[in-house]
Amino acid sequence: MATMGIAEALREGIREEMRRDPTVFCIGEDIGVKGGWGGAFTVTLGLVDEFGPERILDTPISESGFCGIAIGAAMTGMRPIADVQYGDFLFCMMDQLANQAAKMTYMAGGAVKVPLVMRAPVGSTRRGAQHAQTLEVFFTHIPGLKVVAPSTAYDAKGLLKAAVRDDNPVLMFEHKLLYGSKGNRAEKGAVSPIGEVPDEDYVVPIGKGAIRRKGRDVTIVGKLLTVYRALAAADRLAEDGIEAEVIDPRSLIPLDKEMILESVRKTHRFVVVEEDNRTHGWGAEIAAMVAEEAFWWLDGPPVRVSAPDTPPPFAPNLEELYVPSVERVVDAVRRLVG
Amino acid sequence: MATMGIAEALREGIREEMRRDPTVFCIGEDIGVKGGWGGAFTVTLGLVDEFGPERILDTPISESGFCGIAIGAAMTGMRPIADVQYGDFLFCMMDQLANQAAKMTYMAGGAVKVPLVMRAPVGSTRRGAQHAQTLEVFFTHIPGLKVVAPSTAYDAKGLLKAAVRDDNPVLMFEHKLLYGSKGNRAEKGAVSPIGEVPDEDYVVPIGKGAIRRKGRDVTIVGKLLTVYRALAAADRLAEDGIEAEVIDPRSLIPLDKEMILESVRKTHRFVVVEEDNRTHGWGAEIAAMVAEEAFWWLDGPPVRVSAPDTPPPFAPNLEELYVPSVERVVDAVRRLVG
Amino acid sequence: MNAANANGLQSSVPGEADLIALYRTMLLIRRFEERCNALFLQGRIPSTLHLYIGQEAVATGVCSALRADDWVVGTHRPHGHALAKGVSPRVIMAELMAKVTGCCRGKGGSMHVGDVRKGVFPAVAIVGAGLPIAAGAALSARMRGTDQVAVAFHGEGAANEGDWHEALNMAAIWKLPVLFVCENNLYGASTHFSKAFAIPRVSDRACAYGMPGETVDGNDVVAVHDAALRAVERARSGAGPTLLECLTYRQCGHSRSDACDYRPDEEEALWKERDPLKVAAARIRALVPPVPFDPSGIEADVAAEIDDAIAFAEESPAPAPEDLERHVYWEGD
Amino acid sequence: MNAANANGLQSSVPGEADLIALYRTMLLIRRFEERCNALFLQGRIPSTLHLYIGQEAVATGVCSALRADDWVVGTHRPHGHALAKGVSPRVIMAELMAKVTGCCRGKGGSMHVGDVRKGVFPAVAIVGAGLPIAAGAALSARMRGTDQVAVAFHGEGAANEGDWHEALNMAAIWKLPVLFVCENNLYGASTHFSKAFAIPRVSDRACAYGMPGETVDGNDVVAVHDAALRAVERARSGAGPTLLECLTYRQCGHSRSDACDYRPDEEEALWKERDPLKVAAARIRALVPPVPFDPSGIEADVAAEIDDAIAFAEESPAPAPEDLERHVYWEGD
Ligand SMILES: Cc1ncc(C[n+]2csc(CCOP(=O)(O)OP(=O)(O)O)c2C)c(N)n1
Ligand SMILES: Cc1ncc(C[n+]2csc(CCOP(=O)(O)OP(=O)(O)O)c2C)c(N)n1
Ligand SMILES: [Mg+2]
Ligand SMILES: [Mg+2]
Repeated sequence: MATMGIAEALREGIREEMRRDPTVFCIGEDIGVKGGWGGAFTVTLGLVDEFGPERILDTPISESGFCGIAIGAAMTGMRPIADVQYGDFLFCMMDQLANQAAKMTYMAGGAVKVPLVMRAPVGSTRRGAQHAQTLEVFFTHIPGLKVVAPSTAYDAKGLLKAAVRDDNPVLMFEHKLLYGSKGNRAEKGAVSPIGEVPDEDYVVPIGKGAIRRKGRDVTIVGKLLTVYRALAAADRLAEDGIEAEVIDPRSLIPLDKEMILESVRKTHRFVVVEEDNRTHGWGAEIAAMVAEEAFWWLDGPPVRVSAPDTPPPFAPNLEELYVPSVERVVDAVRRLVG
Repeated sequence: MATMGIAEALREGIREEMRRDPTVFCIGEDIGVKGGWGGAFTVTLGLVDEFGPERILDTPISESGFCGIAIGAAMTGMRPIADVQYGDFLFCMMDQLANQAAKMTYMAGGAVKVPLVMRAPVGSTRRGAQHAQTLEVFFTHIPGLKVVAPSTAYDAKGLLKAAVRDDNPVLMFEHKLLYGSKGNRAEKGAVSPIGEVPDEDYVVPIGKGAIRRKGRDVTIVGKLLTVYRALAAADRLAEDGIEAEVIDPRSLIPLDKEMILESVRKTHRFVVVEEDNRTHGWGAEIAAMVAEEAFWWLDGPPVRVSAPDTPPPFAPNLEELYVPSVERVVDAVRRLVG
Repeated sequence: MNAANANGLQSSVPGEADLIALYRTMLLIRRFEERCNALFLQGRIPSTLHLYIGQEAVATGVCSALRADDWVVGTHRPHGHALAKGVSPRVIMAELMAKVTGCCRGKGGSMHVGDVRKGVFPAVAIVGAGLPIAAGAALSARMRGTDQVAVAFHGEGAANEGDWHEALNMAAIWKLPVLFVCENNLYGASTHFSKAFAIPRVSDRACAYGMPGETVDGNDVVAVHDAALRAVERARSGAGPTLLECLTYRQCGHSRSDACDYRPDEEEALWKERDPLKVAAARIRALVPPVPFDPSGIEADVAAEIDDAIAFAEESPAPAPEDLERHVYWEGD
Repeated sequence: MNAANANGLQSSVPGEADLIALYRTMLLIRRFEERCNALFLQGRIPSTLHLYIGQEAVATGVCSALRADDWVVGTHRPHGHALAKGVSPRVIMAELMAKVTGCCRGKGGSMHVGDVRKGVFPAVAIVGAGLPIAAGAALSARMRGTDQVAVAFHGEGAANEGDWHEALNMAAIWKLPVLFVCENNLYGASTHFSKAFAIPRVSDRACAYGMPGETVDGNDVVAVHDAALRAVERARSGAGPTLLECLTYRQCGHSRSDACDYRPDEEEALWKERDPLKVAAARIRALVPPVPFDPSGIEADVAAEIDDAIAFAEESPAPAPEDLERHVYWEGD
């Protein structure tokens, strides 16, 4: 059992999978340059020393191209782990992800597989409109993709391994403020959820959520950073005797619906917290699903706490208003329960 | 008053706007070639004869590039109307739409505008996974864009004109089965909603929905093709004495929420019908919004009728199961009302 | 059955048997497409069709330079690529007719035909998007230590897509074993080459990537084969990719509903004169010593093969309703 | 205040006053960036910074060949572009400090500085995406019948993006009045040029589009200016776009947290020797007849201008909470 942050846990997960399976390799920009950074957030730092530049493959700045290359490699016996420096750049490879990777198995009638892992950092960190989006929902709506979003070091490593071993394209979203990257690549305002990670091989199965806190009065679903906001809110609410159950789905597609529904059937109240824009955000589906499938158990409307419908602003004081705060979660629950 | 289909109505709308305002121009692939098709669905047919190849500008096959070019032109005094041959190709220009066009005004603190119209055909028409998607929700979730989806000739022309005159990027989604394109570019299985279109100048304001049928028992929201499925279902339900109110929002962003909520407060029951995949589809937001804002008025869960979570299949028999049928709408309402 | 299909032709001075095999493959494609068109007009094939008629020498010439385990990525116009690489007309026809016996179980359709057992990816109908995928297959071949080669067929129109550029560059810097075969048929949909390019040849763009570029007569199957063979050998030996431009012509409309009013009649006539089947026949007749060439036996043979394919497709069932929600994810081999 | 900023320099044999004006602009950029860095380290500028230090001759040389009403699109490293085109240091500094008086009301930040009143678009931080936008501005100029020219600054790394390719091609076929100015600073983030290109010069890619390509010493402001002026004249006259590669070097890290351990010390030393300010000073001193050149007056002047900008920014308020939800859509001039 070692104690580490998410960046390190991912790195160890990648290292173990690459040792285990020679078809696993990494591809992306600035991931393996000697003296470089190991990607934008240190995840692949040092791996090139063990695996060499062929398996930690630095690309030119060509997102769509290297995504397509990863797809072609995945269809012919390799298991690429690709990444983008910022999730925002996934839009540059959107056709390859949405029209190629996701649909290839279906449109071939099941004759091919695309075991591709694509990693992408999300979240607002004072970099403004083009480097701070939270864009999971663009990918949870693409049949054929799986989507995971680990919020702890344990889950990060376990989901990474599960993703590498999955025979379908899996997108992994990581939050910039949760990496726990060290040294001069640490992020201001980070949460750094340092956690214990087993030394032995394990996977976190894709599709299983986690109850981060038990409670009887309200179900709060969050993901990535908002799991921590929800937990902090739950602590605060507990002071008033309101016991919140906090669920971290970990996998967004497939979603552990049953875990959420079971909780709602117990608490009768539902709040989803996300950093993304509200309208047509990720939370819309969760709220709609709860409304549709647990309608008769609900004692009040399903409530969404989210960012407003604006691009991420640069100014720190605006960004603080943009990302759902602990207070906003507390207020939403109070209004619902009160 | 002339009678025409949507392709023709759009053509006339473009023609009038181009006559009225010399800064309006069209840009896209195969839109102005002499002897060609006027775009994939005849919308710009013949316009090059009146306006010449500079204002009906054919591009190479470079979606991201010509979208960026349209953005640059829009920021410097022009009003481009761009199109893609199939909505599916919007993914090829996703960065330009999502990261550039949509965010430019915001990230400039309001100092620039991007009066761009982007037109895209959607809907399943036996062309398989890469030419048949219904992908409005990818764009209704991008703050800074407006999104419209006309289902009648009147609305198509009126919304096109409103879009051209709007100072923001507006995406217009058009359904392949509703164009009413003639001759050898007609589509099999088309609905062809021929309708009356005034000769004099008019706009359909962006943000205003339309009640297509009055009813007291259930509110059905559809868009594009599913408006017609909903109307047919309403006819069938009326035979059993169930009176459905059918709402066509016409504008998806901004949405005429009040029209939907008012209807639900009257009918107490809500169904949304869409051709897109269910999970995180467009209907999720509508259902979540209704659940959140009209919870206490609802007599049953908000219900979604949609395509399953698969890419569009090619086989016609599968496609028929994919696109929500009149029967599926009828059944959903019966289960809800019964 | 078919030597050119079996990817066995490795010589660059083809003899009579080789030429006849090439001719047969081209004829198979031609007749197959003609029948497709008729079936489409009769409503027995749904949707739309992009026919390969006129371009048969390209797929045939290139695939005859490949091994069975090499990879090919086709386009929205993929029947010819698939047939030339040895995919059975049966499974293609069944796919076009939306039958469960089709190479994509009827779920892909014309624009996605392929058969990985024959080294043919599901075709990619997003213009340009197939190139990085082919480069990825080439990267994979090198990483797995095989000496397979990958081919990305594409139209000249695709050469203006961003993916084209990114794929060529990465293939070049990594010296990937891939051929970028540009079928310059003068039009991208209705748009003439000269409207979309400010240069006379697509192959001139090879200089931007430090890779060899070559332009050949795409209606001469031997010229295509020879150039492809050189490029394949180059790729297999580790020397890197090649951009091979084949000048050819789409004799039919772009897709099902296209009357081609944007093309001058003389141009069409000129290219029909240079029909690849005629060129190949002339090649055979010009062999030394001279060979009497009567294609009627091949015609009959090819017709029988296509009849069989159509019968197979007609008799096959449509996918079951449950098929709709299957294969979104991989279900195993 | 500043001749080079005022975009007035049109001669290709600059005299003393011109050279001094160019020098002043470059010094303004240099000192501005140095102060930014210090403010960042003190925590008075949030977020991250991509400094332009070492590349001043490019923006300065190019913008001095432009008119005030010409357009410029910058990158993630845009301060130099904006300053050279005449954007006030005040509004840039205020933007970096996230103040409502910033050129983007504090909502854009370092990576999006621009000021359309000075012909500078909000900078585009998606690598490569600015090129089509600049081409669009050029198309617009022609359609509106002005003779404005647009410039797309970009790093050499951007030349491997699909947008780069698509933009160059369309600009070429339509002969748009646009300059593609490639600042080849040898690295895209940590990736050396030679890892990302299989050719020696980015300008070699011009051949793919039938446009002129030229490589100049990007640390010599006069060389840059001269080449830019020729390209601008070409563009303005309707003869079309140019790809202008300027060889230069990023003297600092890629962004705030980069120690540049991937670069050899000797390489850094070599390029510091060729510092653009030194080169410009030498140019001035080499004038005939010789000019005694003492930059201390300019230093003081520039320092005062930056002090003023910092004071302005420090005194300015942060955006109000209501600003968060404003400007998602256009609110009027
Ligand atoms: C990204 C994308 N843009 C547009 C289209 C529509 N489209 C299909 S084929 C075609 C023309 C392709 O031209 P070319 O690459 O020369 O191939 P050809 O059809 O001539 O074989 C177009 C524009 C598409 N399928 N994908
Ligand atoms: C599409 C995209 N990919 C990656 C990045 C991350 N990134 C920012 S700057 C940069 C390097 C750019 O290199 P170059 O174009 O040479 O410009 P330079 O930084 O050297 O000025 C990278 C990879 C980005 N901003 N956008
Ligand atoms: Mg073509
Ligand atoms: Mg660079």
